[in-house]
Amino acid sequence: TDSDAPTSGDSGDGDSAGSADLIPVTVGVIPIADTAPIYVGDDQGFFEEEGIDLTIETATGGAAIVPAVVSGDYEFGFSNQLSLMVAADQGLDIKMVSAAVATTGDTSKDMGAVVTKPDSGIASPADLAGKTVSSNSVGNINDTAVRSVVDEAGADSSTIDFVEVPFPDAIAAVENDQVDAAFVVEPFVTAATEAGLEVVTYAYADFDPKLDIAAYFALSSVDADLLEKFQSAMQKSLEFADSNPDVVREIMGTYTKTDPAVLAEITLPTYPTEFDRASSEKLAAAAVEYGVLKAEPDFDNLLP
Amino acid sequence: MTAVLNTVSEVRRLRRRTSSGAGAWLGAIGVVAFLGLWETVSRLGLVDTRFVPPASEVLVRFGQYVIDRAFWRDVGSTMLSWSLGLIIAVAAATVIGFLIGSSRFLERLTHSTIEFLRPVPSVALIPLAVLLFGTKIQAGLLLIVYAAFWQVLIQVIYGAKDVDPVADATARSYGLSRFQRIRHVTWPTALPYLMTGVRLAAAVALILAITAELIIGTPGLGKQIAETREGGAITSMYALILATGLIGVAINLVARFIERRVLAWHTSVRMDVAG
Amino acid sequence: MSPENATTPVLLVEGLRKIYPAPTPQAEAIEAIRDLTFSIPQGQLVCIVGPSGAGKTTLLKCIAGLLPPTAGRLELEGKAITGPPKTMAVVFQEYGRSLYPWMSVQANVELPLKSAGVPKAERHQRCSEALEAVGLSDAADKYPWQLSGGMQQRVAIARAVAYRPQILLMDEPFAAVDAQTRADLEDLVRKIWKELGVTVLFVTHDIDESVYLGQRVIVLSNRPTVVQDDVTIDLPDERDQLTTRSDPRFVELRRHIYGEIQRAKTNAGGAQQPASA
Amino acid sequence: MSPENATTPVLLVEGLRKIYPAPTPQAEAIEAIRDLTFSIPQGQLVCIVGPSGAGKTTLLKCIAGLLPPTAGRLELEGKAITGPPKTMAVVFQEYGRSLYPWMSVQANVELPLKSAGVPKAERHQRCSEALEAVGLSDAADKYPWQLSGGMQQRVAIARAVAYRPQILLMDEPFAAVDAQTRADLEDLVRKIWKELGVTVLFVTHDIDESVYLGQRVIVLSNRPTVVQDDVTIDLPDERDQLTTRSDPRFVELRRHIYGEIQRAKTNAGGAQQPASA
Amino acid sequence: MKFLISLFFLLALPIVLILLWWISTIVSPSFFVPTPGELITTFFDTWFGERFTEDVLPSIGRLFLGIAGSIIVGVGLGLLIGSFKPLRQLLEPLLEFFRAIPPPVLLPLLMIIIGVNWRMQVFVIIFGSLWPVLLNTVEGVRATDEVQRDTARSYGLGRMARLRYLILPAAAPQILAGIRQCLSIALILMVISELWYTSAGLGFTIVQFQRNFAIPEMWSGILLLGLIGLGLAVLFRYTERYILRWYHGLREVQREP
Ligand SMILES: Nc1ncnc2c1ncn2[C@@H]1O[C@H](COP(=O)(O)OP(=O)(O)OP(=O)(O)O)[C@@H](O)[C@H]1O
Ligand SMILES: Nc1ncnc2c1ncn2[C@@H]1O[C@H](COP(=O)(O)OP(=O)(O)OP(=O)(O)O)[C@@H](O)[C@H]1O
Ligand SMILES: [Mg+2]
Ligand SMILES: [Mg+2]
Repeated sequence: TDSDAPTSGDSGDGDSAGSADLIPVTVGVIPIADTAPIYVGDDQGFFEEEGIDLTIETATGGAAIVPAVVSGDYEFGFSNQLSLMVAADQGLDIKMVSAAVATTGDTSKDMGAVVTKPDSGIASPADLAGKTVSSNSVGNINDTAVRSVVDEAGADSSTIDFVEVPFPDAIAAVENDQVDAAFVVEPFVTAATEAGLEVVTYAYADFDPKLDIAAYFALSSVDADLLEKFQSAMQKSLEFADSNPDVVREIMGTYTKTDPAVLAEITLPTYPTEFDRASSEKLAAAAVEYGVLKAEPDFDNLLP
Repeated sequence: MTAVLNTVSEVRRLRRRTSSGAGAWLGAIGVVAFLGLWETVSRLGLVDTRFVPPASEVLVRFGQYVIDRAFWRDVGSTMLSWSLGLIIAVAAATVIGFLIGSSRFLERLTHSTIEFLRPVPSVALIPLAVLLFGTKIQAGLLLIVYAAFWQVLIQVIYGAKDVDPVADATARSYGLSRFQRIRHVTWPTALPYLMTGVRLAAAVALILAITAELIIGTPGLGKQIAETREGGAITSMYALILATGLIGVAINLVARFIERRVLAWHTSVRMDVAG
Repeated sequence: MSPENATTPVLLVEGLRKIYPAPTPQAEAIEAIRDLTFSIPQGQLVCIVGPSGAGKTTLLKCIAGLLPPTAGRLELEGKAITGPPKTMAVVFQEYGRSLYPWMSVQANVELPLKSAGVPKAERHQRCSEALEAVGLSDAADKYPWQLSGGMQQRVAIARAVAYRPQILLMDEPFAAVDAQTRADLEDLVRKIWKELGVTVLFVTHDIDESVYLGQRVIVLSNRPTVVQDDVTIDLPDERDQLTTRSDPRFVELRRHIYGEIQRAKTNAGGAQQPASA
Repeated sequence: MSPENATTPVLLVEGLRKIYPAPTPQAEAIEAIRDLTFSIPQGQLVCIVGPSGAGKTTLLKCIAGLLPPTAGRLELEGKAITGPPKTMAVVFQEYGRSLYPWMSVQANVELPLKSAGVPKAERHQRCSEALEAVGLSDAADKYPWQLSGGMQQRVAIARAVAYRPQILLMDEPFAAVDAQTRADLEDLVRKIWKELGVTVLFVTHDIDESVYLGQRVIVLSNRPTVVQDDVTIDLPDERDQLTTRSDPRFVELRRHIYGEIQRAKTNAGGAQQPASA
Repeated sequence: MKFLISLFFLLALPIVLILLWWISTIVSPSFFVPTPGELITTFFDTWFGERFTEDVLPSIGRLFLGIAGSIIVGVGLGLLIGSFKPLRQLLEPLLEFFRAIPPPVLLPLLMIIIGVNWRMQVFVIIFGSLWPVLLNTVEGVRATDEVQRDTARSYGLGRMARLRYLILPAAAPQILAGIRQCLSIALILMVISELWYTSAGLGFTIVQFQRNFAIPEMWSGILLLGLIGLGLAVLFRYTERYILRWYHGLREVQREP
């Protein structure tokens, strides 16, 4: 009857027991599809191979992960790229250490999309002008991407009213006319299309087909040796995950509560091994334009 | 002789009536009525069942949880941080509350600070908590203690001020020391207030325990709720919320039980027995 | 001596029994009243005396409809008493707690009138008359906790007087006032009783007072309580603090009742039926 | 008649004045005591009488160190009274509120002893003796709110008795008990006074009682309060409810004090200096 | 003189605490804890401008609506539940059930039922801050003195009169204790109600700062919350003094000299 077996937190314990010479490393992540590679890598033993005894801690957002990394409680953390740029902008001494997840680049099938009701009269990004659009957080990568796409389509994105609605509630918000459109990510993109909603734009892919969405980060002062080990383990994990989608779907069943039937359907992101600096710069420029970021970051220091 | 026998049986009858569980039945009726309403609303399609599943489905899911060991492990960790946080908050608030409540000087001195600190939302303290304690149980505890502490403190201060002047004069005239007066006069007077404070704090502590798990991600019911939500498993989420509420009900039962013990002399409890 | 039932009884107490239930499972229930039977005709002034703890207050509370009796019948004007009757006023033994500390003396006295819908002007009128009668005209604006014990008790009396009830229950109403005031208040009660024709039930510890005031004195036994004696006070209706109290019949009645109470103290209900002198 | 200062005064009251401050800015301050001066020698039994609202309770509270006087000097054994003295016990007029509803009768009586560090066995012993003396042996396990008014008052008395103070202040302690019990309690107070040599200050409304009990009766005037009269009770020390009360001197003293109180009611401080009979 | 004393009591402890905080920031500086000076300058820069009318004022408006709602519902329901034992037995488990549910998890449900608008936020405030008022009212009503109750009944006071003249004033000290609790909880819930489903407001702004690591700005928001709380408390103290003047008179006469 132990169906909800401990999914995280102690997931590293099982295979690392007894290996005393391993370096204990804690990584704070958000338990979503984007972080599947690290679970896969742990499962495949990539971290152990590098001499790392990995512990994965989960949190629901950056609010808890960043301070935990800053205080030294976690060695590494997972966060979306724009948040990290903002943090660095505010003077936090952190740097990105590994790529994590990127858009598929497919503008007709991606893991993040703006959805709306079929009869809403919103057929293209330009129609979003003057509408209420939800996103899980405002002043971040999602609304920046959406605004940029709208502006590129020739409409004025400053007329959009962005409202914060958590992804799980977004479909209900659209269906109940609380918002005109919603930006959601998987598994809710699949759920939305199944519920009869229509996709207006796959905003990430439309913004930049190589856009890095999130990254692993650490304090700038992180031990160089450890950093190298982590990076190479992550490298292997990302590669493996990118080429074995079935393993990814399977492992997601262990650390999320998503229905396996839905998991089989969802669009998986790309798991790149390298950052795409051009896309990051484009994102930073857009963020500065929309006032999310004060100045473009020094990518030489921020990126690995 | 018959009169005496009569009395004895009468006394027994009276005793039995007062300890009968009519209250529990009424409470059960209330709960059943609520579940019925929920089921009806959901079945009639007044709300979308995808977002608000019918009570029966949630109950079935809840039933599955009940026989699931992992569920109990989560309940266990939530209850652990809950009880630790509550105990710390109540103990600290009681001691400080009595000190403040029985001295006009201290009360005036601390008033502005208390009123300033009280409305600080625990949620806003999360970065600080994580910074101080990392994501260990202490971080959650800090939030729980911070939120629950004020609830008890205010109640105790008010209770300590409610001492009957004649009762206090009596104690002073018999030369009871300050401590003895607190122990024998102020404490019993403030006890009903404290009990209310504890009941308030118990719920707040539970809410914070769950919220902390939700946001910081320490294991427990809150984390499960967050995960079911993220995963779109709405029925499971409601089953867990149901569990949370039921824990609240259970806590209240315990509180009421304790109250009946320690406040048997108090008008409110006495009237319940008599009426 | 037994009461003359000249007029129809306004109040009937039959086989009254009251057991206070145990407050906690471990405690015992307390049988305050075993078996009381008596009736009071319209307009009578009855004094009730009995040892401390006999159940006088309990009896009054049952009659006032504040406590449900455990057994027995209680009737007011032929109708069973189920709640506090509208036409009744009670002066409680715990006068201090029966005044509301959040209201001025005047507001306390006027409250029952207000709730009975008496117009404001009349309310004021009645209130100041009543306060005048108990000697508290200048305390109208004070709060009860600014008054001395005796003053508080007089406020409670004023409240009952201003209410102009048809039945007046008084539970040791003069316990906290000085001798002189007490005499004045005794005369006040007799005056009100005569002028308004109210039925009065008056609990007292002072035997002289019971004889001086009452047309009839009911003596209760010790707990468990029964009626120990029921004495008709055959003194002339016009009473006066000096002459009445020196009347030989007064002294005789007084001695008789004193003896009865002494007997009552050692005598609990069930042991013996009420006897007459 | 003036008090004989045979022994050194244990209690000195000089120029005592008490004004209750106005509780709200709109209200007025109340001058309860204008000017009181008297002294009490060690081991005297003094009764205080006076009209209702004269300030007797206020005086007692000042002596007990519970209320700060507005002006004047209060000394106990030569030392100024600044707080409740250890060796003093007070029976409050508001007996109901001075008992703690959260404690059984026994716990109420034992509380002061406990705080004084009396060992458990002796505490029990003293408590049951005191309850026995006031006739409440079987109420030890009850709670105050399970008792009748008179019983509550007797618990308060038992508490003071069990404490064995050197000074005993009693504020109308027998107001709620029946005549027979009252007589018993009067004799109890005299017995304790004699056996333990305590100094007793006894406030009462009952003039007979004041004469029967006291060695000396202080009559207070109406508000604002001064000492109206100070009467030495020159009755034999061995007193008895029957013989003492029929003593012609008793009747004479009683009449004298009655007259004084009547005079006191119309006579407020400042208007006239205390006079002796 | 009186004013100076009040001022002393108002400021003494805060000044000591600020000094302690200042010293601690000097001894061990931290990115997440600004210095007092930093905080003060940020405070004025951040809140006095457009933000004040666009974020702060509407939030305070909702806060007041929420407080008013909590008091009305809490006292009203509390009087009913406290007066009728069967009603209390019927509703107690249900109320305890809802009390234990964290308000944030109810948000999705509320979104469907009420919608994404200010009413939903006010509802969240009421839902969270109602309980201290309710519980204290129930307990206060239950604790009404027996003799006082008997007096009212024996004089035939009707239900309304009893409520108005006996039960409400008698329970007032405890009800007011509950209201005092309610004020600060309402403020906390004002923030929580703006965590999601909104794009403006004081709470929203604070969370936005927190998310964007604008730490001094975030603390300045908390400072503002504290000041609002303090303001509410002062308002409340005056109201309470007025409502309970009899009570304070009664208690204070015999307070220690
Ligand atoms: N609330 C109560 N619970 C339990 N027992 C009670 C309660 N009230 C009174 N009693 C008991 O009932 C008996 C009668 O009490 P009651 O108050 O009627 O006496 P009483 O005749 O008024 O006495 P007194 O003259 O001293 O006021 C007493 O033995 C008392 O202990
Ligand atoms: N707490 C108080 N605040 C204001 N005035 C008070 C207070 N207590 C008593 N007084 C006033 O002081 C005066 C004396 O009161 P006190 O209680 O001393 O009288 P008393 O002699 O004990 O009367 P009684 O015999 O009726 O008990 C009264 O006029 C009363 O109104
Ligand atoms: Mg009585
Ligand atoms: Mg007095």
